[in-house]
Formats: sequence, structure tokens, C-alpha cells
Amino acid sequence: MRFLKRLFLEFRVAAWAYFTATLVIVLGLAVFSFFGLVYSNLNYFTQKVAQELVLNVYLSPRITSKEVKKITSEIKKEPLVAEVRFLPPEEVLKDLERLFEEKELLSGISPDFLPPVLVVSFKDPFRAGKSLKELSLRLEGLPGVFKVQFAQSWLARLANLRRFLEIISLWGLFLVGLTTCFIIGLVVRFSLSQRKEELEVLSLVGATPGFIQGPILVIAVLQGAVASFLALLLVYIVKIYLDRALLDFFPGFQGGLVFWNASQITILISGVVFLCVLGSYWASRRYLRY
Amino acid sequence: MRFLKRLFLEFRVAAWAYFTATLVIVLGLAVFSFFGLVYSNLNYFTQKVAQELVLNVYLSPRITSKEVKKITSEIKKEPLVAEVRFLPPEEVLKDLERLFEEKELLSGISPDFLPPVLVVSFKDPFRAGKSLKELSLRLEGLPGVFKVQFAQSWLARLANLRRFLEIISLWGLFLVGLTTCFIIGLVVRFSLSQRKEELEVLSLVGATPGFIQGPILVIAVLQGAVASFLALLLVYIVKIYLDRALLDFFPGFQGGLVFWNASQITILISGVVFLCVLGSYWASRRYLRY
Amino acid sequence: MEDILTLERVSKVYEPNITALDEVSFSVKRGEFLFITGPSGAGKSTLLNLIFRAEKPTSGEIYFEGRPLSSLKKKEVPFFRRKIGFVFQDFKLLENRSVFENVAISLEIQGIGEDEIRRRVLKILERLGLSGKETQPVRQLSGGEKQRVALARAIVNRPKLLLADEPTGNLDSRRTEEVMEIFEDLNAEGTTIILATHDEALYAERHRRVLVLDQGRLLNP
Amino acid sequence: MEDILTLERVSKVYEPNITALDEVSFSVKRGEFLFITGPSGAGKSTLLNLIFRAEKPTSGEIYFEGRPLSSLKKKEVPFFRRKIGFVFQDFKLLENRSVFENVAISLEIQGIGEDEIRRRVLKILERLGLSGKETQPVRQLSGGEKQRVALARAIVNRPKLLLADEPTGNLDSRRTEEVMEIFEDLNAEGTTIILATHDEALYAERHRRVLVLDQGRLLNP
Ligand SMILES: Nc1ncnc2c1ncn2[C@@H]1O[C@H](COP(=O)(O)OP(=O)(O)OP(=O)(O)O)[C@@H](O)[C@H]1O
Ligand SMILES: Nc1ncnc2c1ncn2[C@@H]1O[C@H](COP(=O)(O)OP(=O)(O)OP(=O)(O)O)[C@@H](O)[C@H]1O
Ligand SMILES: [Mg+2]
Ligand SMILES: [Mg+2]
Repeated sequence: MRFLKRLFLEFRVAAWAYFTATLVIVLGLAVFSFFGLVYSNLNYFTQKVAQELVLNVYLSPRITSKEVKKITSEIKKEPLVAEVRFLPPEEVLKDLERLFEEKELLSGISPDFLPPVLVVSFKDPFRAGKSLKELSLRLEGLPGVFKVQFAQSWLARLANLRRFLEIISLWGLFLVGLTTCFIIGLVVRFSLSQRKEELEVLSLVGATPGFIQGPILVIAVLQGAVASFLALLLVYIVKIYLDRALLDFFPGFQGGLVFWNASQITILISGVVFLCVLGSYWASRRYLRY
Repeated sequence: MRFLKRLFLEFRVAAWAYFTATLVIVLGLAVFSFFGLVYSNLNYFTQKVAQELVLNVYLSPRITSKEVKKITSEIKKEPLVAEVRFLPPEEVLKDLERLFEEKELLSGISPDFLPPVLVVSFKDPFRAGKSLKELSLRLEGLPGVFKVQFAQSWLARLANLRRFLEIISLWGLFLVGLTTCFIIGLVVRFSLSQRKEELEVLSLVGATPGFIQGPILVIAVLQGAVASFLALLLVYIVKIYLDRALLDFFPGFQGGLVFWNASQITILISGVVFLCVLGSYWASRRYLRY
Repeated sequence: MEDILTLERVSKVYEPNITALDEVSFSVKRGEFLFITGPSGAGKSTLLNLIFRAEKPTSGEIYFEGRPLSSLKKKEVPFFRRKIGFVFQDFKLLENRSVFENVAISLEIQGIGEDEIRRRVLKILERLGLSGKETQPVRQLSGGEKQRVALARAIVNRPKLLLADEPTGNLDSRRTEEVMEIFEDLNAEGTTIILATHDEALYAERHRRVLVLDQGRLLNP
Repeated sequence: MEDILTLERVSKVYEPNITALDEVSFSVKRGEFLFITGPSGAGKSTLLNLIFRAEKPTSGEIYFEGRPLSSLKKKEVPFFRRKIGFVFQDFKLLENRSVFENVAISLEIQGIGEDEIRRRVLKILERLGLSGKETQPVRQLSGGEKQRVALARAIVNRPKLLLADEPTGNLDSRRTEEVMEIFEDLNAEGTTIILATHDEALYAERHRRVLVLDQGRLLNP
């Protein structure tokens, strides 16, 4: 009760400083969590695009279905492989026709000339990407396999794009994180330094450090919690907006962007609270005179 | 001379405040210009990737070279078109073979079945993308054109990716820009509010506003210039690092990332200087007592 | 001799209901040495603040050299203040600057040459017993030393009018004597002086005009 | 009666070369009312600061109730200070808080009940003529009013030892009389008082021990 009153007084005396400090923290954090969001979504997005990339294993024409089964189970043993699908020659032709979007172009090709295909998809295309060459060589060695082929150039292109984005986002995240930490610390310090004299006087009239810093630290906790909550709310609103905007560009787009999950949110908020408390503690300690 | 002395004094008295304020501005700005950089590079990068996308105009088999010329000049009239290249049937087959990476697969196809192709590339693929359908319909109407086909799905995918990145970077840039402005203003204000009493006293002993604010504003100019210079330097170092890193992922990558050009740098620096001066002016004005 | 300063029914009310000054009227002749006295909270500092235009009266008018202060534009205020020296009761010094800088500031703002500043500042510091303290930051000074620095700053530019608010409250009797001597000298050279104090010993036996304030009202106009 | 305070060859040197106190030794008996006087800059405030442990001596030792202050741990300092009331020369009040809050603070930190605080604070404010000013922020007070608030804060928790640094410098003679009366009452109730002042009138005719400092040296130990 008594403490609550002092808390209120503490807040009243320095309301402006606390308000602006919180605002700065909100903005800094919003930037930080926004870029965290961008990072995880880029990851997720390129992953999804890459998922569409498959390895085509062309089999010898007129292969027996027993042999096909054997090869299929052979391939399925590979740890990276997610799914293996058999495509008879007729389907291959249809696929080709779809690729060219016009039947007449391929009218000279009969299914007999075409080999059946095993379409192999992967759990993690980017990780697979690195060992794909190796794998395809191994598969080519299997009896009954005629040729292994995959859209390597596209996968490489996408993988590179992803790496590029990853490096950039990580640098960005690092820069923003550093800046945010620094700014939170500094703002907390600046706002307390305006009360240098007050803290000095309190320590001179016999108040214990706990008595003086108690309300300041509790307010720091509130400040950190409120600021990170507001920042996350802000970013969540942006996310909702982006979800809508994305629907326009990706007609097939479903489920929305990935947002921080519960444990990430917990870590973020407690990290900020910790930073605020630590900043307040050090800043206020400087002005005590014992 | 006299003014320089006062400038030095001003700096000496508040060196710590100026130093930390400048540091905060450097970091905020670095984040801002870093994301500006990311934005323009994403733009540039997807543009370049998209440049590889072409429109294939399949012509009727056994078309005369005169007709080809006529169609070519027809297509070249389109304002979006950058280049038109003629591919005889033999080349088309070679292309197909390259696509399948194995001649045997296509052994049943003879060049006679294949039409010659005009490969059309565009100046701005993304802008072209929107009117590509329209254009392909128009081209199909031309006499001697058999079929117009393009890798629409990939272009669309890339275009969408680009839009996605664009929206995200623009939001990010907006958020970071807002935060940076706000933080610069606040930090300048905080660092001056520590000197409230000094400014008050000076105005009480008969100093003119110009006398009091002169050194403060000049230092604000220096502060803004130094801070934005350091921020740009920091980002430039990051860029150099990224250039190196990118070489590993994009073996064909050349010329490095796009950096701000001279006029952008000028705008950035003068904007920051302006912000610092304005912030200092308003903050110091509050404490004058006339 | 003409009046350098005239107050006409000047009142100052602090919101919501503190009447610090209540219809005070008096005139000060050029070259006069006037004492203002009264108990704590009587309104002495408020009166000096109004004359200095650090604050504005709620009603009434103050004329300095015949000109009403309410007609002063913001731009003119600093130039008006340069004609007046003010020893503030709470000193209002630049705590982080040296003694020399604090005194020099009131000359610097007028663009006086460095050598001239040096000469005048050192002379006045010596006279106030502050020699050897020139480079010490004011925050490290004792109470009485601060008071003397404030005094030095107020008189170093030889103002026409000197307002001194309790200028000897932190000084021992010998220093007080010295300071009063300086005031007498300045007055003899033509400076008008208004000195607010609660210390009767200061104006006793001096045969100067003494205004007595009580609860914002002038007891002997 | 035993000594509450003993100083043994206490010196304080401010870097680089200001000797504020030079080997000062004396004892104060419990219940004594001691005056310390000396010209401006003699070291009076420094001496009180050292006793209060606001600063540490360069050499020498101070004993409070037989215990050397140098043996105090940081954690113990606030509890040590609660036994001592200090009227600072520059008041050291919380400028943005009300008069009531400023005085109440020294009781609040000891966890005294609200009603008790209210009763004691209002009583002391009334005795010092500050009734009606309770809710006013200190920054709006006159110099003398601030001094009385500082005084109220120092004595409201009935300290064993009261250090008063120039406690009447901003007060008129009637208020000074009242304050001295309060000091005499406190002293009669058992509070030890050390009062630093340059005002001879304060200790004249009081027949108390007077220590005279000059340039950091005790002239009459
Ligand atoms: N800014 C303010 N707001 C409200 N009240 C004020 C303000 N400044 C002064 N007062 C009140 O006006 C009255 C007169 O104050 P003033 O400082 O003029 O007294 P003074 O005669 O100088 O007293 P002292 O001898 O103690 O310095 C006091 O009661 C004070 O509390
Ligand atoms: N922090 C400090 N750093 C350097 N010198 C100091 C510091 N504090 C005080 N002094 C010097 O020590 C000397 C004694 O100061 P002190 O404040 O004790 O004097 P005092 O007796 O209280 O004088 P007054 O009556 O004017 O208040 C002075 O010359 C002062 O300039
Ligand atoms: Mg006053
Ligand atoms: Mg002193």
C-alpha cells in the first residue's frame, strides 16, 4: 500500500521522462521485432518455394514394376528424401505438354520414346541442395536408372537468394539489436540523470539504496513490459496489414505470415525488462552518495 | 577566433552528452541507411534475375526469312522490348537438349518438327510482366506466329517475391526512419535538458539568444555531419563485407552491391544535420528566459 | 535628480492565491542607495525579479529610465538586462564553469576584448578575496565564496542599476564590511543600488532610505 | 558525560592543493551545544560534511559514539545518517516535491506510520511558520522559507546529533530568534548540536563553547 503510493509518486514526478523513454523503447523494439519477423518469414518463404523443386529420376524405358519398387525403396532410404512418386511415360508426356503449353509442339514424340520418371521431393531442399549432386550420382549408379536430372540452376538461384537475404537480415537484426540495447540503456540513463539531485538528496537523508531504487526498478519492470507489449502489438498490426497485402500478390497465399511464437515473445519481453532494470539499476546507483 | 574558443568550451562542458548523443545518432542512422541499402539492392537484384526471363515466340515451321524480319521489326516497335533474337529449329532442339541435359531423351524429335523461335527480352521485366499477357495475345495475332509462350509462372513468382520484399523493406524503412528521427530529436533534447540551468543563467545575465544558441547550433551541425558520416562509413564497411560474402554464393556475382549515390548521401547528411539543428534549436529555446 | 525607476501599483499574484506583492508603488532616484527589508516571505526577491524582468507583474507598471517595461520586446530584454546587475539570492552561477568564466561571462556577451576582460575580472576577484580561485569550478566553492562570485559577476560590467538580493547572507562580518564598502564606492561612482536584506545591521547607521515590506505590502512608501 | 563525537587530527585536502581542513582534533560531549565559526572558506562546511560522512577525510579519524567512521560499511551508512540531522548550507531539498513531502521523507525512510508522520510534520511546520505552505513545491519558496524547510527536515526525526550549517543565513532577526529557541529546546531534550555560522550575534551571550576555524586550522581547540 505504502509502496504503491511511493510508486505512484515516483511516476508522477518523472512522468514525462518515463513516457518518452518508453516511447523510444517501443519504437526501437518495434524495429527490432519487425526485422526478426522479416527474417523468419524470408526463411519460411524461400523454404516453401524450394519445396516445389524436385529431383527427376528417369528410368530405363520398359522397366518392370518390380524393379521400380526396388529403386523406390532404395531412394526412400535416403534421410533427406520426403516423398517418391512414380510417373509413367504417358504422364511424362503430359507434363512435357504442360511445360510447352501446346500439344502440337510435341506431336512428334510418342510415349514409347519417353522413359518413366520417379519424382523425388525433399524434406529440406536447401540442406538437400548441398548434397544433391552427390545423391544424384549415387542414384545414377542404381541398375534401371537411366538419368537423374533436377532443376539445379533454379534451386541454386533460390538458395543463393536465400543466403543473401539471410546474411542481410542477420546483419540487420544484429545492428538493430545492438542499437536497441544501446538506446534503451542510454534513454534509461538520460531520464534518470535528470533526477541526479533527487537521488543524491535521498541518499543523504538516510534512505537505503533499496528504498530509493525500489520504485525505480519496479517502474523499470513495468516500463520494459509495457514497451515490449506495445512494440509487439505494433508489429502485429503491421503483420495483419501485410497478410492482407500479400493476399493480393500471392493468390495462393494462405495462413498469413509467421509471427513470434509464445516462447520467443516471452524471451523478448523478459530480455527487455532485464535490460530496463539493469539500466535503471546502474544509472541510479551512480547518483547515490554513500 | 573568439567564437571558436566558445565552441570549444561548449563542447568541453558537455562533451559526454555530445559524445553519447552522437553515438546514438550514428547507430540509428546506420540502421536506417543499412535498410535503405537492402531495399535498393533487393530491387536491383530481383531486377537482374528477372532480366533473364524471355518471351518465346514460336513461328510457323518453314517460315521465310523475310517474314521473320517483318515480325521482328513489328515486335521491336513495342516500347517494352529490349532485344529480339532469332533461333533456328536446330538451336531450339539444342536448347531443349540443354534443358533435359541428355540428348537421348529427345532422340525421337527431329528439327523438322520444331518451329523456329524469336526470343524477346525486355527492358523492365516487372513492368513488362503486367502487360505481357496482352502483348503475347497481340503477337499471336501476327501472321506467321504459331505460338507465344513465356515462363509466366517463374516471372510471377519472382515478381511476387519482389513485391513482398519491397513492401517489407518499405515498411521497415518507414519504421526505422520514424524511429531515427524521433530518437535524434529526443537525444538532442535530453542532452540539452541536462544543461537547463546553464541556459537559464546565461539568458538572465543578458546574453542574446544568438550568443547562447550559436555554439549549440554549430555543434549540432558538426554532430549531424559527423554522425551521418560515421553511420555511412559503418554501413560501407558492412557493404564491403557483404560484397565478399556474396562472391561465395553467387560465383557469377560482379561489381558489388549498390551503395548510396552522391546525391542520396548529400540528402541524407543534410537531412540529419537539419534534424539535429532543429532539435537543438527547439530544445535550447525552451530554457531561455526572456 | 530624475527617477531611474518608478513602480506604479505593482502586484504579483502566484496562482492560485499567493499575493507576493500587493500594489507596491515607489520611485528610485538616479544614484540612490535604497534598502528593502522585511521578514522572510515578504516579497523582496519577487520585487527585484519584477524590476529585472525575470518575471512580469500581474498588474501595475514598472518604468526604467522612463520607459515602461511592458513595452519591452523580447529581443530587447537581454540589452535591458545588461544595464542592470543582479546578485541573486541563490547565486544562479554556472556550477561547472570556473570562477573566472562565471565573472567574465557578463563582459563576454557584450563583445569586450579579451585583455580588457582579463584585467577587469582579475581586479574584481582580488578585491573580493577570490584570488587564487580563478580556475576552480564554482561547484567546489564554499557558500560565501559563491556569493562573492555572484557579486563579482553583477558588478564587473559597471551596471547603471545594481539589484542585490541578500548579498551578504553567507559572509562573515569582515567580508560583509568589505562588500558594503564596495557598494558605497560603486554608489559614489554613480551606480544606483537597491539592496534587499533582512539584516538590520546592514542599513542601521547608514542613513539611507529603507523600504519595509510585509506580506507584499509596503509599510513606508 | 561521555563523548558522542571525537575528531583526531582530521585533514581534508582537495586535489591538487586545497587544504580545507588541517589536522583538526576536538571532542563533543553528549548533550553539548557547540558553535563552529570562522571566516568564509575556513572549512566549516567541510568539517560538518566529514562528520556526516558525506565525504571522507584525507587523513585522521572521526569517532561517533566511540566507533570510527572509517569502519562503517557502505550498507551501514544510511542507518548512521538517520541518527544525525543535517541542515545543509545549500538546503539540498527536493525542488519538485511539496514542503510536506520534503519534511516527511526523513520519517518515511524509517517506516513510521502515516498518521504519525502527518502529526509530527504538521507540528514542526507550524512551529517554523510554514503552515499553509504544505502543498507548495519547494522550488516556489522564498530563500528563508527553503531554509526553514531544510531545518524542519533535519529535526523532525529527533536526531541524536544535529549538524546545522549556517541555518539562519536567510532569516530575519525574529525568525532567527525563534529558530535558536527551537535549538535550545532540542538541546534541552538531549540533542547534541553543532552549529556552523559566521554570525557572531548567534553565539554571543549564549555562553556555549565556540570553536574558531581559520584556513582549515582550529584556533582554540
Ligand atoms: N513561483 C512562485 N510560485 C508561488 N509562490 C511563490 C513563487 N515565488 C515566490 N512565491 C511566494 O511568494 C512569497 C514572497 O516570496 P519572496 O521570494 O519574494 O520572499 P522574500 O521576501 O525574498 O523572502 P526571503 O527573505 O525568505 O528570501 C513567498 O511566500 C513565496 O512562497
Ligand atoms: N569539492 C571541493 N573541491 C575543491 N575545493 C573545495 C571543495 N569543497 C570545498 N573546497 C574548498 O575548501 C575550502 C573550505 O570550504 P568550506 O565550504 O568548508 O568553507 P566554509 O567554512 O563552509 O565557508 P562558508 O562560510 O563560505 O560557507 C574553500 O576554500 C573551498 O573553496
Ligand atoms: Mg528572497
Ligand atoms: Mg560553508
